[in-house]
Parts: sequence; C-alpha cells; structure tokens
Amino acid sequence: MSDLNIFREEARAWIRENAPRSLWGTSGSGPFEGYWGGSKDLEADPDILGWRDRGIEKGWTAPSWPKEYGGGGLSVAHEQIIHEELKAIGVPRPIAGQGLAMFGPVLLQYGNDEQRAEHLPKIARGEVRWCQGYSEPNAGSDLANLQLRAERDGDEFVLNGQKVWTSHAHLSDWIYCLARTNPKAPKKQMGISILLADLGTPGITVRRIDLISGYSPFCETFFDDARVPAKNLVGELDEGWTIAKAILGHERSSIGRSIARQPGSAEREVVARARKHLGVGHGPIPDPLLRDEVAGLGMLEEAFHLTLARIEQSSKSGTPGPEGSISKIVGSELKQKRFELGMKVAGILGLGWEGPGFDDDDLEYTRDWLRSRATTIEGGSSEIQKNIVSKRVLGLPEGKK
Amino acid sequence: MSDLNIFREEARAWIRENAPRSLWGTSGSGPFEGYWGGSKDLEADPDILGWRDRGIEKGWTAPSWPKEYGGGGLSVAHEQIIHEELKAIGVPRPIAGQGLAMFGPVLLQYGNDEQRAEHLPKIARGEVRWCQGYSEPNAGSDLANLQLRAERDGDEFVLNGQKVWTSHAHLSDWIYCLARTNPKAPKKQMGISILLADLGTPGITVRRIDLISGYSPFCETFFDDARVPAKNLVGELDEGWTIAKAILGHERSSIGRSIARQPGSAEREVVARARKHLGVGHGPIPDPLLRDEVAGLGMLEEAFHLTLARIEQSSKSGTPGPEGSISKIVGSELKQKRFELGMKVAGILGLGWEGPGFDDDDLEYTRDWLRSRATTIEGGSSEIQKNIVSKRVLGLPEGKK
Amino acid sequence: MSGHTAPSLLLNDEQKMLSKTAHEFVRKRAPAARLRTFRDRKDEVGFSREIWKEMAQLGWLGLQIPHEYDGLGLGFFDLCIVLEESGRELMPEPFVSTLLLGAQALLLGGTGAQKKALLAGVAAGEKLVSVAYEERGSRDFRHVETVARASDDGFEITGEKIQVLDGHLVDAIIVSAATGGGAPTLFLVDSNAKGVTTTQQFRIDGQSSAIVRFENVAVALDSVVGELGKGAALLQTVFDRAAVGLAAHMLGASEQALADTLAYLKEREQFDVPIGSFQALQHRAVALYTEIALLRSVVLAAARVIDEQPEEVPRFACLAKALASETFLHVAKEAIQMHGGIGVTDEHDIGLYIKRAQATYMTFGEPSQHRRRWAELHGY
Amino acid sequence: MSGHTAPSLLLNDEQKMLSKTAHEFVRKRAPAARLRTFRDRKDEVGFSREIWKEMAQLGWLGLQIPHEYDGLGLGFFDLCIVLEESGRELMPEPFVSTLLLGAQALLLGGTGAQKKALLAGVAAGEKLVSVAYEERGSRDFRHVETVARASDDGFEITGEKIQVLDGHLVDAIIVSAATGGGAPTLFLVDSNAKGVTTTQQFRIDGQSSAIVRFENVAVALDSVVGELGKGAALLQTVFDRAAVGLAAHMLGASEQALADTLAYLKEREQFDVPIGSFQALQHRAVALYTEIALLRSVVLAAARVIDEQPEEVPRFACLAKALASETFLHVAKEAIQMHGGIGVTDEHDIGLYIKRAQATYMTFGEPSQHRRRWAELHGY
Repeated sequence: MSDLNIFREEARAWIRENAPRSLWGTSGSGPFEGYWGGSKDLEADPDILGWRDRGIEKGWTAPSWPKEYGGGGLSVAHEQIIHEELKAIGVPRPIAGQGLAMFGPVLLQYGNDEQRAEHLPKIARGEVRWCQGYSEPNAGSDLANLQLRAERDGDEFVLNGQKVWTSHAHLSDWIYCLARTNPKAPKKQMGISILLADLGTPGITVRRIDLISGYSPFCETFFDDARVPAKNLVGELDEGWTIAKAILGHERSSIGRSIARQPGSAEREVVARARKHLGVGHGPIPDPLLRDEVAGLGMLEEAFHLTLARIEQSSKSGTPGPEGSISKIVGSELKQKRFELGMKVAGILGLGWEGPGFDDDDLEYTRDWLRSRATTIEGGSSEIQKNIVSKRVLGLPEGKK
Repeated sequence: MSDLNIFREEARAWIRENAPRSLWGTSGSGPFEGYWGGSKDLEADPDILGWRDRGIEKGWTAPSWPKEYGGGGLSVAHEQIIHEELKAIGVPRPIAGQGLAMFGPVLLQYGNDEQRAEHLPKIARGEVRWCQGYSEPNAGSDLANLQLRAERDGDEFVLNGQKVWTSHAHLSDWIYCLARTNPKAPKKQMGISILLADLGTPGITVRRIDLISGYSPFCETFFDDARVPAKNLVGELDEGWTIAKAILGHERSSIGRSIARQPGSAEREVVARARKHLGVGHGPIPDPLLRDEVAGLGMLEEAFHLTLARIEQSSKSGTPGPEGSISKIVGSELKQKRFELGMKVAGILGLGWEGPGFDDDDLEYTRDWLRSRATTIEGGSSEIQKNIVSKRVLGLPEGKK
Repeated sequence: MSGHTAPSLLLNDEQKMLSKTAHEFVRKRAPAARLRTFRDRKDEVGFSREIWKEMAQLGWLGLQIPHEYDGLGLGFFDLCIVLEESGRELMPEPFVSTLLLGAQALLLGGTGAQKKALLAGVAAGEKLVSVAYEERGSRDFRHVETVARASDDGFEITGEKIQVLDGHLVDAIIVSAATGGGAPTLFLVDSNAKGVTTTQQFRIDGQSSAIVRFENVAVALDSVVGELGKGAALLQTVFDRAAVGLAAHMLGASEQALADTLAYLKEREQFDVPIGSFQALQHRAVALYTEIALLRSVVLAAARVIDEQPEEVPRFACLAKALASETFLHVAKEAIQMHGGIGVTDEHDIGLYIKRAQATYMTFGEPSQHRRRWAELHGY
Repeated sequence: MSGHTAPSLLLNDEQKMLSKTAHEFVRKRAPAARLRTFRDRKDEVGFSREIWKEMAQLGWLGLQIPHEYDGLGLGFFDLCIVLEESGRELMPEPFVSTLLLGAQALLLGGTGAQKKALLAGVAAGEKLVSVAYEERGSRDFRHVETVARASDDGFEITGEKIQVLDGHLVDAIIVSAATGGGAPTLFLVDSNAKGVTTTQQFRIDGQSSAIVRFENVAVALDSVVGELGKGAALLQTVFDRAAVGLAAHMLGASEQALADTLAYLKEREQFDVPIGSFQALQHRAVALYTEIALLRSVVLAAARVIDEQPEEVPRFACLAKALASETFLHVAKEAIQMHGGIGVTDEHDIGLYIKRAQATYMTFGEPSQHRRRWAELHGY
C-alpha cells in the first residue's frame, strides 16, 4: 500500500473519530463552506467550535502550510486526501474562508517572513478573518482601472478611495487590497501594489450592499485618509498586478467548479418542484413542454459535469485541455437555467417576497433565483470570459475593442 | 369622387379587360415577379407576350416614367394604384425586373438626357435587360472596398477586375456597375463611379454560380481590358458612392418587404407539411412540441406583418418610425425559421436531393430550405443590419470595430 | 395580416398628446424607486392613493368607461396608451385589479345596477374593484374549489382565493365560485360583507395583493355577474382584455428597461471606452430593440381589435400576451446583465424590472398556454 | 456524474496515436470535396471502395470486432475515435450501415453462423451489411408494415424499406418485418436473394442509400437475428450504439466546421481588419466552441459506457445523440453565416456540413425524442 493510501486510512479514521456527529452530512466540504472564524462573527455551536479546536490541534485547518505558521506541514497531495475524506461524509473543514483559501497562499508565495509569521498563524487558528478588496465602482471588468490611492507618507501609506464587492467585509478583521501606488505609471497595469489593512483602522468604513434578492454578504469599503504601516506592502512596490492576476485566474477556474453541485441535483430539484406545484406525485410530468425543458436541463447538467470530470482527468494526466476556460460560462448558465425553470413550474406561487401565503421553500427559491442573475456577472462576467476564450483559446485577433 | 378614385376604377377596368385570363392569380405582382424581357431569355407564352405588348402600348410598363422615354407620364400615386389593382387579381406587371425597378429610377435621377433617351425606352419596351454589378470577392459587407478598375483611355474607360453576385448576368444585355476610377483617392468611398457596359463587350465574361441549393441566378462577371465608351459614365466622375448608397438603402428596405408573403402563409405551409408528413388530416398536430413551435412561428409571422403594416401606415402619415430598419433582420429570420420547421416535420423525407423516393414538393422544399440560408447574408447581412441599427437607431457609439 | 387589411396602428393627435402627457406624469410623479419604499415599510396600501386620484382627475381612469358612468367613452386603445406609460415605472397602482379585471367584468357582464354602483366610482378613482379567481389548488380558472351554495334568497360563498390583486383594498370583489354542477359563476361581493377576511401578501413585484377568504358569505341573487354557470366564459373574455392591457404595461416596462440600459451603455466606460461600443453588446441591444418593435405592433393591433373586431380578440390576446411575456423577461434579464454588478444591487432600479417581468409572465397565462390556444384557434 | 465516478474520458497512448493517424488519413485522402464529385456524376457507389479497403488494412474496420472474426477485439470507444475523424470530412463510406448498424446487430443478436459468415468480411472491408428499418408509412421503428409470413421452411418477406443506407451496395441486409401479432423480427437476407430489388436514392448529404423492396423473399428459419418477435428491443439496442457512433462522427464534423470557420475569420478582411476581430462574431464562435467541448465530453463518456457499463447505455445514447444533433446543426448554420456569401456557394465545402447536419439530426431520433426518453429513464 502506498504512503498516500496509508495516509488516507489514517485521515479517514481520525476524521470519523473526531468530527462531531452533528456535522456529518452538513457540508460540501469546499474551501468556503463552514465556519469562517474571526473576531466578529461569533459562533455559538459547541460542536462547530470543538471541531475547529480539534483541527487546530492536529494542524489540519491548513494541512499543507508549514508547521511554524500553524499548518500541518503536509504535502498538497496529503491535503487533498484530507479534503476528500471530509467530503466523503459531508463534514465541513474545521475552518473555511478567504484567509485559508485565498490570502494565505498569496502570503506564502509572495509575502516576507515577517508577514507570514504575523498573519498566517492567526488565520490557521481562525482568530482573524480576511476579506478581499479588488473591484471598484469604475474597475469591474476593467479591474486594472482601479483608483484606490495609496500615498507613501513616512512609514505609512495613506489610503483614499473605495472598494466594492468586498464580500463579508462587515464580518472581517483585515482586508488585502489592490491600491494604486504610482498614478504616473505609463500603463494602468503598472503602479499597482498589494496592501494589507486592519479594518479597525481609523478612516475605513464598511457599508453593506443589498442585492435584488435581499440580504447579501457584499459590502462597499471606503478609505478616507486611512493610514497603514508600510510593512503591510506584499511583494514589490508597484508590481502587484502580476500577483493579482494569478489570484484572479485561480478564482475563475474555481468558480465554475464551485457552481457544480451534486450531479443530477439541479434536475432532481426541478422535478421535485414540478411534482409539488403541478400536483403530480410520480410518473411523467404532465406538461410535455415542461418535461422537455427539464430533460434539456438535465442533459446540460450531465454534460457540464462530464466536462468538469474530463478537465480534471486531463489535468491529472498532465495534459490539461483548454476547456477549463469555459466552465465558468457553462456553469453560470446552467445555474440560471435551473432557477428559471424552477420558477416556471411554480407559477404564481413563485412570486412571493415574504410573508403569508408562500411557503418557506418557495420564498427561499425565489430569492435564489434572483441571486442567480449575478452568477454571469461576478467573478468575471460571461462577456469577459468569452473575450478570454476568443483570444487565448480560439486565437481570434484582438478587436480594436 | 376624387381623381385618384376615378383613376382606380379606370385602371381596374382596363386591367381586367386586357390581362389574359391565364395570368390571373399567377403572381404577387411585385417589381421582380414576371417576365423580365431582354434579348436572351426568350419567352414563348403568347399570353405573356401579348400582355407585355398591351402594357407597352398603354405606357403602363413604366407608368410614372415620362412619355418621351416610353413611360405613361403618370404620377407615382397613379402608378401605385395600377400596381395595387394588378395585385388584387394576381396579375404580373407587363414587364418586371432590375431595369424597371432599380436602374431606370437611377438613370432618371442621376443620368443625363442622352443616357435616358438611349436606355429608358428599351427598358420600358422590355428589349434590353439589365443587371447590377456591385459586390466583389473582397467587397461584400465592406462594399466601398471594391477594386474593379476603370482607367480612362481617350474616349473610353478600360475595365479590369471582377464582380460577383451579378444576378441574372447570363440572361442580361447590359450591366450597371460600380468601378474605381481613382485608386489614389484619400478615402475608399471616394474615387468610385457608376459605369454602364454592354455585356457583349469584348473582354467581359460571365460565369454562373451554383448555390448549396443547386441552380441559382447568381453569376460572376469578369472584366479583362473591357472597353466602355466614356459617355457611359452616370453622374459625376469619382462621385458614384453617394448614388450607390441611395440605391442600397432602397434595396434594403425593400428586401424585408419582399420576404413577406401572404400573412399566415408560412404558418399554413408548415401546418400543411405537418399534416402530410405526420399523417394527420385535421385536428391538433399530435406532437405538442412541434405544435408549440408552429404556433411560435405563426405568432412571429403575424407580428412581422403587423410591423410592416405599422411602418407603412407611419410612412403614409408622414412620420416613419425607425422600425423599418429591422424588417430585413426579422424577415430573413422568419424565413429561415419557416423552412427549418418545415424540414423538421418532414423527417427523413426531407433529405432528398433528387430522384426516386422523394416527391417533387419535398425536393423543392428542401432546396428552398438550403436557399434560405443565404437570406441572412444577401442584401446586407444581418450583422451589417445590426451595426446599422445600433449606430443609427440606438445611437450606440461606433466601436473601433 | 397584410398592409391594407391590418387594423390602424397609429395614434391620432389626441392620443399622441395623451401618450406624451402620461409619459411625463409617470416619469415625474411615479418613479419605480417608490416600489422599494412601499416594500421596506411594508406599506399597507402599496401604492399612492393620491396619484391614483390625480390620474382620475386627468380622466385617465375613465377613458374607456361609457359617458353614462361619468367616463370619457373612448376605447380600450386609449386605455392602453396610459397602461403602456404606467409600465415604464412599474406603477403598482390598481390598473390591473380595477381597470383590467373589475371594470371589464362589469362592462362585459355586469347588470345595469352593478355598473351604476361602481363604474362611476372607478372613473373617479374612488372605488376599487378586483376579480378573485386564483386558488392554491388549481391552475385552471375553469376549475374552482370555492363554492356558492344556493340559499333561500341567494347564495352562500365559501372558499379561499390567493393573490387577489389589491384584494385587501378594494370596495368590491368579483369572485368565481362553483354553482350547481361545479361550473363557476361570478358574484359581485361587497368587501365589507360578513364572512370576508383578507390577509395582505407581499410579492416580488410590489403589486399589492391579498389572500381573500370567504366563509359562508351571503350574497343576493342579483349579485351574479353575467349568467349563472357561465362564469368561465365570461372570465375568459375578461382575461383576453386584461391580457392585452397588461401587455401594454409590459411593453412600456420593456421600453424603459431598454432605454435605461442604452443610456448606461453609452455612459459606462471600461477599458477606456463606453461599453456600448462593444459589438457583442450592440447586437444584443439590437435584438431587444427588435423584439420590442414587434411587441409594439402586436399590442397596438390587439388594443385596436378589442374596440373594432371583437371576433378577433382571442387570437390577438394570445399573440400580445405571449410576445409581451417573452420580450419583457428577456429584456429584463439582459438589462441586468448589461448593467453588470450594479444591476443586481437593490439600490439600482433596473433590478426591479425582472421582478415585474416574472410576475406578469405568470399572469393571465404563460406563453406556452397562449401558443396552444393560438394553435387551436388556427385549427391545428 | 462527479469527477471520481465519471467514466474515464481520456485516450491512452495507442488511442491517441490512432486518432492522429486517422486524422491525417482522412484529411489527406478523403476530403469533403469528394461529395460533390460523387454527386455530380451520380456515382453508383457514392464512396470510394479503395479507401474503405485501405482503412480495413489499417485495422480500423475491425477495431471493435472480436479476434475470432479477425478483428482487433478492442472497444467501441476505439471505433468512435475513427468515426470522429471520419466526420471531419463528412466521409460517405459505409461506416453507419456496416459498422454501426449491420455489425452491431450481428454482435448483439447474431447467431454464431451469422457472425462467422459476415464479420470477418466486414473487418476486411470486403463485406457490407446494412439494416433496413425505415418505412414510408411509419416514423416509429417498432411499427412495421413489411411482413414476414411463416412458410413451410421459414418465412416470406414482403414490403418496402426506404433510405436503407448503402442498401443497393451491401452483401446482406438485416430487415425488420412483422411476424405473428405484428411485432417486428429481424431477418438476415442475402442481397442477391430472389425478390429483393433496390433503387438508388440521392440524398442531400451524399450518404448512399436505396429503396429496398422485398417481394415474397424466402428466408430460412435460421436467418432470424435475435429472437422471434423481439426485433424492436434488439433494434433499440443497436440504435443506441449507432447513435453514439454517429454522434462521434457529428462531433468530428462540428469540430472541422468550426476549425474552418475560425481559419476564415482570421483570414477574411473587411473594413481593413480580419472579421474575426469583431466581438459579436467572437462571442458566437466561443458559443460554438463551448457546445462542442460539452459534446466531446458526452461522446467520450457514451462510447466508454458502451464498453464498460451496459446498463447506462440508453441514458448516454440519448444524451450524446441529442447534443450532437443540436450542436452540429447550430455549428453548420453559423459556419455558413460567418463565411458570408461564399458560404452558400456550392463550390465551397462549408455548405456541405449543413446537409450532413440535417441528415444526421433526423437519423436515430430527433433531439426531442431523446429528451422524452431521457425523462422516462429518469422517472419523470
């Protein structure tokens, strides 16, 4: 038996022994599903807190980070086995969120030792929660157009400007953000740096954003002469764009996959809604047009999952195909179609916003439907994805825009 | 009773008296439906020739042209009444085609007296058939890119180059074409002139083009040191583009309308094919998905015809809306959808190219389906039409392309 | 329908003036942003009674109501002009409940006394009337579980209707209830009648509605609207008109959503150019414009046909509502997408359009139901 | 189907080599332009017997045929690799008739003697076999008007089949005919048998086919393929495989049509730029690329499933054929549109793709039929 197989058995045993029963089957075990920690979003469930503590103890909140930074010192392959074994029984990771999934890896790769020592252990212990400050009102698809100014003043940078879509900023302790440190750089991709800021810094304010679906984790974060120590610069001054692009690429490829739920689940969900709302407990859906649409959705879903599987298999075999770039496009379209069809079968019972006469499932579904309109916009709009595929995969000539 | 109403009664009476019974109900009476005349496409039907002769005699082959040029000397309003009365009983115009519909009006507006006197009477008498030389292999959507060279040499222009999509060139006697008379002009829209050429001129050769549907009236026309008298220049030297644009605009707005057949006919045609091929003589089309698609087609057709009616009513009332620009887009899509659906209901019996096992109607339908693929390309592709609407109607900023 | 046989699709000078005045009124007085205010304070009315009154004073509520009931005695076509403008700002005022359902039911099936009692009040903006026909257990208005049992001097109605538009606000409700044999009959019920209770509902589109419960509600014989047992046919005729009127509202909403989107495409810059200079977005905007142009023709024709060719109404009602549903929803989705991130925020108005689009899509029949009926009407 | 339970969708090294070799062979030896030549001379065969022989010599016709019949004994997956490449140039050679219909019917239902008589010849490129199932009067293969009447020592078959692929060229025909009770049975008939007559047909897609008439054709008892009265079930199994194989062919055709279109978009200039720099065309090209990427996953999975998970074949056959039909037709239409004028001329190859697309769309079930079956298989 190979080392990894032995490790898998150990991991499986440890997880099943230590993960509280109440958490089994509660999570897809993804990097963003579970308790995010930090000082503001206090968790009361003792099982969740206990599981966090067992994970910290074991070093498995960040299995592949060095032990000196609170990690487990394991290889990425070992880490993946842990996550697979969690997923197998639907137990969330002991801690989840931006810090572990996105910011920690950035700091490991681009930060300095002092920064790593300061920030990583607190992330691994779930003490500090991070959020990301990228987009701005005039820097969405054209992210490089960002205008948050960071001016050096002695040992500090003075930040002025605004970030938007800073998810969970109201629940976070720190933010890592892109700022313009040299407004005179010859190209707008130049002169950008990555800075870290304590959200408690005077001059930083956070405002929540509601979506058409209602409550959302999105925020706007305003900077008004907010002073940040110069040591909070990650990487080289004015050279943050390269790092930012790497993070974005990682994010894009993970979004398509994150949309993917259990294969067949979208189809089953819509069928169940059809049965509920059309009053047919079993057998064929009586409306042949609806049935045809549901089957079309089911086929698209299956094709999408098979394509994800193919991409995964190809990348494992060392010959990743260019199809990865389309998973965001297809995944988000699939998600929208699912909710559109689920709304269609509900008829007027899908029109509730709140209150009497609508059941909770239907109310939630309607909010999810509205929320799904953002799927083709966030994380790089479908239009941007198509531009990328057109240029990088199909090799079509750059338009003059 | 108004003058026009009196004239309508006279026209109706004359037409019903003179139009041979065999021609009643044979035509939509449009400007391109009927006998095109000329020296090459000889017609044998004595009724058609007789009707032509009665029309010439009466001056009603070109009712609104001046009498001196073989016309009827009537107003455009009178001409329209004649055409409406022809349409009312489905009798073709005494002569139809490019010369009367397109070239004659150009010559009337932009030609000189000598040119009018030379060419118009022969058109009005159906003696000379004309074709149009606009597109070239490298000048399709980008028509102004045309390269047919016309160099002045004494009293002649020497033509070298090629035209394509010269419909019916093989049956025509003359061609009016756009040629580049000044290759050094600062913009490609400048330095273009309109020239007339006898297709019998040495150096001009015509080659037929087959389409995916088989035989077509399209040709390529090659010019190899073809010499044309300088007096065949229409309008000012190097200033032909303005005239060409006017002709094109006229052509575009007429194409959408020309696609429009009898309202409801597309729907009835597809229903009839469904009945034939699904073996149901009456009652609902049994496949609910097909029935839904047919109804969708019928609705689109009705909406299209209502929109054409609205455009017509608006233009009569002197306030034409901008909707006219979309009739080509919608009309061509409607046509393609009609044939796609008609093919769908035929199943494998729609797969015949020729010969045994397929009936003539199905064979013709299949060719028409293939031919319909050109509808969104010819006469200004849908893409070009959309660019025009985007810019001129919606006022969206010109892309850098 | 060829040029010379199509109904007239043009507005006369008075109608053009009406359109312009209504446009200005709606855009100025009734901005879509109101919907958020009503929603956030859980407003018990959900619209502005003052604006409704003002529109009455301008004559707009009585446009189609005959002179004898203090209306202007014009046509349904004229009413549709105002409805179209009401759609631009997604007005939640009781157009559908009162003008398209209640008043049409009375005009088509009401007795002289019923009309007299209500229509003048409707024209004056003082009375609201709705039709209660949706039930939880049935998606077909021909099948009702609410029953009207014959009593000594009339009927007793028992049952529950849901999402009755303005049901908690109206003065009178026309309710469908099964009489002998199960066929529905329409009854005019005073909202204050004993046994009528209402519960306000909150929908995504901000259109006021309520659950209306009837518990042994006694009504007299002369409260029948139309004929006994023939409520389904009357309702169908009412819905045909209501569908056309709603389609006019949806046309206006689609036009405004596109107009706002075009403005945004011209103003929003990314990559140093207005995003409206990107050809992919241009072609999609043209597609929306094209759909709306077709919808406009169809709505005008359907409205005209209601006034002039009653036998053609079912065909045109199917056509108008099917196209309106597909077009409005498509426009609303694209409008959000082209607005990008701010398009999905609650604070921007453009996101309100998709909520109304979904609600209107589901009202008076989905497109596939209209296509099926269209096919039947065309004999296939 | 999630990552770890999905069938393997990758080619091993031998399969990659096979794909490459087949690709080069097809592109070099069998260009689509041949279709015009065959068509214009009304070629009695409609394909190249030499090329078919060469492919046999390369082992490609016997890839999936067991060793005992001189095949390579590999899988259906391997066969699909060659089929995909055959689609790139719309090869009219008898892949469908012989490898996807005839051979599969024999493999799935043939007796030892039947297999022995034909399969080695198929692998060698020397024998052609087709299945005759389409009739003029029925669109459901379960219902046949051709009858097989029991005779003293077997059956007598009478009836007419249409568009039998390569029907005028094959050595043997497997024909569906109604036996007792009307249920179809499959019979293996020698093409030279008395009473068999064929008439060549000419289809838009250049796939050779014929009307095959059976007039009291006597066949022995041992000519039954599969079981008596169970022809429909066997045919369904054959069609499932054939649909997947045809989907592989359609995948290749879609890929080549897109590749040719992309090349044209890069090369053709209008307005002084390559037309491929126009964003509206770019986004449409990406849509095609995306559809093809999904189709590729589905075809690979379906082919693998035939070899490894027989119980899953119906589901995957529906999926593969439905997607292949929609994708190929969409790609073919867009390919013509993006080629503009020359796209609709007979002399350019791109127009050939839409003809094959329409024909394959109609073969082995249209998408809506597959979606209906998919729904049934999923219990709704």
